[in-house]
Amino acid sequence: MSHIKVELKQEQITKLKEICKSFDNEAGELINVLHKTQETFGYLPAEVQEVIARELNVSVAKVYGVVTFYSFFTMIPKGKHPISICTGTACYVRGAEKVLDEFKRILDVKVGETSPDGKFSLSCLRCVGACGLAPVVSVGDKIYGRVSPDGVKDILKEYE
Amino acid sequence: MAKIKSLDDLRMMKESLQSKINLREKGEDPGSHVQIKVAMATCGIASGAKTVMEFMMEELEKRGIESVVTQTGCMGYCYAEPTIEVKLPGQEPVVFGYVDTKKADEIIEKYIKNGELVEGIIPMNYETIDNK
Amino acid sequence: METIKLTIDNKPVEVPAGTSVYQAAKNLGIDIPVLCYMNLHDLGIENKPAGCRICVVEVEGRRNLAPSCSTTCANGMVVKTHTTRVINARRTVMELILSDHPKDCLTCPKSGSCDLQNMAVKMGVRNIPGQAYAEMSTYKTDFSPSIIRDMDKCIMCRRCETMCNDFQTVGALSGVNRGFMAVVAPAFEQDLEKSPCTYCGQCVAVCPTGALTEVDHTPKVIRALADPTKTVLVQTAPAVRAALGEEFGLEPGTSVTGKMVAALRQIGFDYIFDTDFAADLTIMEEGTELLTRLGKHLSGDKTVKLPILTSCCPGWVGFFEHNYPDMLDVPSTAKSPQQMFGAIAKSYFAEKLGKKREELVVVSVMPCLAKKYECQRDEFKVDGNPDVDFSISTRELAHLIKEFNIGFNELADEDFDRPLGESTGASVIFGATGGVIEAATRTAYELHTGKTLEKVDFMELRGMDGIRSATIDFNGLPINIGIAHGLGNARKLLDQVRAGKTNYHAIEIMACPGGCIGGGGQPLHHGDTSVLKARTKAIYSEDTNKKIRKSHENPYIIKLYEEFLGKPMSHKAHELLHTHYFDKSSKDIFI
Amino acid sequence: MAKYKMHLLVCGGTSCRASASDSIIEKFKSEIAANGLENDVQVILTGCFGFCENGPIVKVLPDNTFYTQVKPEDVTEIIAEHVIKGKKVNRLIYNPEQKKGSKSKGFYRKQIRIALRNCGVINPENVDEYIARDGYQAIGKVLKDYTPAQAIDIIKKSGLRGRGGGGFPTGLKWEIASKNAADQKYVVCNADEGDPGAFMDRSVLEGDPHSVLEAMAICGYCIGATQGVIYIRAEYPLAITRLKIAINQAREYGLLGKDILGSGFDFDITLRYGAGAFVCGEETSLIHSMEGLRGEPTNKPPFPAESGYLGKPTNVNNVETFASVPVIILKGADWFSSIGTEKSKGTKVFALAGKINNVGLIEVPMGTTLREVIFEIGGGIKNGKKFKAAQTGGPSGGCLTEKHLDTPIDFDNLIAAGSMMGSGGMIVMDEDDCMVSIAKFFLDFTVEESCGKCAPCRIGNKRLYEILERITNGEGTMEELERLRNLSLVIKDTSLCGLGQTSPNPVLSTMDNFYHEYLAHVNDKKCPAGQCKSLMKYVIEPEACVGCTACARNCPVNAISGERKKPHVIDTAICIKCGACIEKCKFNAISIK
Repeated sequence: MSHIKVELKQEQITKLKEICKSFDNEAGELINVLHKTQETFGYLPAEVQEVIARELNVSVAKVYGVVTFYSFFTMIPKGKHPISICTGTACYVRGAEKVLDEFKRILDVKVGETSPDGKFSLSCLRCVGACGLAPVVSVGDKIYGRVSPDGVKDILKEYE
Repeated sequence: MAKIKSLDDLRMMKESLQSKINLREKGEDPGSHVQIKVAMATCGIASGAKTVMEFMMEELEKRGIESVVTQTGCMGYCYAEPTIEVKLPGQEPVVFGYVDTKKADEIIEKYIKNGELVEGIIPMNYETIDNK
Repeated sequence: METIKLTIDNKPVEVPAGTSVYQAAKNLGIDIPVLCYMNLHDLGIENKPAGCRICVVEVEGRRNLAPSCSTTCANGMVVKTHTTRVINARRTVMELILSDHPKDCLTCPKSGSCDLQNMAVKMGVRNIPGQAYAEMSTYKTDFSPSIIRDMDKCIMCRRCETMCNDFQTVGALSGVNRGFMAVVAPAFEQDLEKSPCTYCGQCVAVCPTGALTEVDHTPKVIRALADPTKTVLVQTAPAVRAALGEEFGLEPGTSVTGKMVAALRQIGFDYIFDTDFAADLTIMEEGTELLTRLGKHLSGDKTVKLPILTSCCPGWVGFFEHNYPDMLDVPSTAKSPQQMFGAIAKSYFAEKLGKKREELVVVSVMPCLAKKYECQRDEFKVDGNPDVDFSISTRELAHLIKEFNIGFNELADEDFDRPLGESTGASVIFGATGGVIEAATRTAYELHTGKTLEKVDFMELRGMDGIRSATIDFNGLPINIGIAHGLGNARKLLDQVRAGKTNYHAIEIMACPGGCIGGGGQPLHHGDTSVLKARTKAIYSEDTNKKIRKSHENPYIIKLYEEFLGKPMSHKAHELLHTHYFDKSSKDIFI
Repeated sequence: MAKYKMHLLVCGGTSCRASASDSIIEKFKSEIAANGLENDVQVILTGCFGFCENGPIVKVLPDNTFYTQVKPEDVTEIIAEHVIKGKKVNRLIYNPEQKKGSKSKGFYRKQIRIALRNCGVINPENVDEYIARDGYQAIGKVLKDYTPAQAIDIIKKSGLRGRGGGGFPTGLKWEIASKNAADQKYVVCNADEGDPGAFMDRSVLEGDPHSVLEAMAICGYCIGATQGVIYIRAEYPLAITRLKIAINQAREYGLLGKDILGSGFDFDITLRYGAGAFVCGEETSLIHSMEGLRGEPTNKPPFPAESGYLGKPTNVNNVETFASVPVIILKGADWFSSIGTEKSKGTKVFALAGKINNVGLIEVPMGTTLREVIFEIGGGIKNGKKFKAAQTGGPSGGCLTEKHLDTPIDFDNLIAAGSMMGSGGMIVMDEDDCMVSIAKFFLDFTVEESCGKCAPCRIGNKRLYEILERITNGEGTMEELERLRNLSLVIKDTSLCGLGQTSPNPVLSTMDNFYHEYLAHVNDKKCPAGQCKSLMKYVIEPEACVGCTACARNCPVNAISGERKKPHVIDTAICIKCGACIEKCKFNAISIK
């Protein structure tokens, strides 16, 4: 894991404490707290995990253990437009890999990385359940269906 | 909403809700409306069902057609999303697939106004058990 | 109690309900190999993640093989432990585990005492198919002052995680990542130094492979011995003599004090001293501090806090610095015996030798890994020169003795050098849980009451229960004493103290199970806790056999005060023998 | 208001089109014109009727006449007799009696929607619509008329088995949980649908959330629990939103909460979110995840029914299982058990996806054949390609091939065929899919999703993947093929939880059914499906190449050289096999070898 040092502002710490409080500072609510926090902060840097650990009275190691277990949680800030390519089976047999390769080629980033300008981050996910539209790509909240490698350029153009 | 206090209350409530719906759906109510259901599950929305639903609501109102547009779950025709079901008073419901705003416009103009079928019909290919 | 009848390898067996198949087979004399499983019965710790899958057996009627360690016996169960299917599965799984394990056994510190190595030998694994293109999970090696984590060698048995979290409640480690890269690590896979680790070494004590080992100080010790400009002193902790013999095949519980001294002399240390001497000194200081605080407390001085907590154990010191920063004024300010020894050696003894402190090298032999960390703490240095230069564990000493080709078992007993080698029975029992407080009681009683203590054995303070308490009658004044060993137990006791729910006057805490005899630097017990009991017994019989059994009667201690320190808690004593503590609760927090 | 008196609906599904529905339309149109009926009769091309075996299909409205196997020659007769005279053409009318072995009781549709009964029918965000369709009548009936034991008995008699994959009898599961005494018990709904390519549970939750809530309350009453938890994937935001709405509406009506329907029974439901871990579909992992821990499984027994969430007896069922419960209560065990096969009762929802025309959500009675699902409901294979295999059970399952097409689908038959029911994903593959690559694809998934707790799954699956990669790269040996099988069997035999115990299934199943493909990769260094890049070589046929330079200009790595108007050559050492040259070549001069 790369460690980008983050200075938390006082209001951010207050916000974090509020989130923990809203789950009664229950250790059993850790995953819900992490969800809410990632929703608020966009990602889960080490400093944030430390505050959560302290508030919920669990060890920081345990919090990190949970964060790294679930693929939904990330310690790296996503790009402004997070791109996810569905690599579920339906999308796979309908050519998701080629679409992914095209994104990698054009953006020149690997899966899990963010482009140097912070604009796009690339990740894979397993099935959004829109198999009828395979292969599926999501950019932020927007879902693109029946994407072909040729269509990748057009999708990216929308965010320029 | 008031709490339902007993099974009997629930049954009565069901009867009245159902007869209302029956009136509407079977077209027994002379002043009944055109009913449109838009399949708004994830794949529907991903294919643009929301836009279609908004378009339908706006346009039907603009064009002065008494109608009820509601959302519903997945109809199963994921390959043909967005799908909508149109039910004209007194008639069997018809499902249309691949509906975009252009198609929606055609459905309003031809089917809803004139009862003239348009292409893109998806025949219902399953039996739904009635709950009785 | 309900009993269960089942058949294992065609032999009928009857076991109490709740018994595992592994245990039932063991009762029958059937040896099922286990790797991740560990049962520290006396400590109430059972590690059975059922993760290694080496102990699988065939259970009739089940589709898959069952892990015998975590499958409970059921009536009518028919178990086969060594069928072809089982053997093929075990061997294949073993090959898999080895395929993701470095093959540097030649230079691995665990070589020879490695459970994984032994298992591979036993199974006759000769090659690992596909190794040429098998990816290995690799991680950054973490060097802390006490412990080296080489997680490439981790087999995910989770024993360390269990000890760190369930037994010690330190919480430095957790399973992290997922799948192939899953491993046990501190938060953010940072170094232990940035974690709340206390270096108690209990993770090292249970690690079946070379993933967790101690930092090896023996090369530095050899270099110092080889340097003619240095005078090298060695001090040996009480618990070492009760366990060192195990490394040479002697029965656990064999006391080897004389042989150990002889071996150290052969190795070439210039002075063979005893940490026990410093333990007696600790009693003088700590006992006096207790009486002073008690006296003030009894006279109504509200600024004085009770109970007083012992501070000999560096793991425990690290624990309260991390977890109880609000209570830093509660523990005794007395340094640990190791550090008292170092301070006296490099002042009093250096003066006697007419040498500068830089010319002396003080080596300690400890049952402990936290001592390595302790001796390099800044407050224990004078102008950058540490009071104790190197600390080697019991295991490292055994390695040294073997390296010097010394026939340990044949050695004739020899005695420690003077002055810093003289000790009493009170100091020997420092090595067992309850021992420090018993030793303190022997001295404090006599100092407080002015009477001679007739019966020096305080049986009520001994035992293996995690938390114990007893009240000692100080001639009409009841003194309430609490004892805890294992940091999890310490936490329970401390939480009660913090909440003001106790009326203890003094509490002894040791980080390791059984006290120092169960330290992280001791010969590996391989999950057999009866070893700890045997060592304890050896410690107490050493005490019984001593002529002098009270610290304040140690003639060299008396002399030390006369010649050098004045009296306990004097200005000089404060300077050399007392310390202070730091709030480390936010050390590993970046914000 | 209808302008036309009559509509002729002609199936425009792919397979009907293949059997000449286009010319039927043309014929109808010309006949209509010839008879001057343009203003009275309209011909409409429709989507697939899901009855492709008997295509082409023509349906006549308003009288709902259903003609099958219509040929262009029949058009004149239909117009003359049916349209003009009003006499139906009997010989074309679908008559199920004639069809051998048809279980559909005279009904032509292959699908029966039980779990999906309200999906696509009601507005999922309006509890009134659910109530109008008998919603919450089942919990009412159970509370009023049955003891917990009686209600469990109904579920047991119905033969309902868990739809999450394992197929454990639901009634029995409830009974075990009901018999374990405790001060608190829990009902958990497993909505952590993780199989890639499966979206049954999502659709139920999005389309009919109340049915799950009602069933959980019924389960709570049966086992003695007052708390329900739905563990749902965070990747399903819409389902989460609708569940939240549904729970609130049910609470407002008192259908959840204290003293439900005046019975004195309390039951409430909360949500917990998954966070992207496939292993959490396993019940013990799921429970650990609910407790805020890493979702690692633990050895069973103890089963959750003895010691589950927070150490209390816990009953875990999946969404589809729950969704079937209220109907069973209302319509009775006998009704439900009359559907399906001897040991698998009722219906099963499948998410049909992959190389199939009608990708979608279907619900069929147990015992429906794969052929019916793929070639009728699914409308056959996309682009008229040849069917190769259908993968069921996701990464835990195996593939069904041509020889299984007529096997009735149920729990036991699928296991016998080397696959499993799984949660209901069904991915269809055609001749272009390389089965070794498919196995590799699933292993890639398993390697990523393995929790890492036990050695066989953590390391073994990685090794399986590595061997498969060697095979697809043309580096595999026969010795490795052998090892592949032994490793697979040991991983199955020794893994801690269901994930590892089933993860080698895609390997074993493809090895059983497509061993020749493995051999081709290993011995001949060829990929029969032409999918494995390392085994492909792009070659320009000198005879066909005219030297137009189009390929050379479009090659992203400049691997193609050659003079203008002279045959070009591909340097295979540089070529990255992207396929750009093939696309640009107008002369079909480039081929893959």
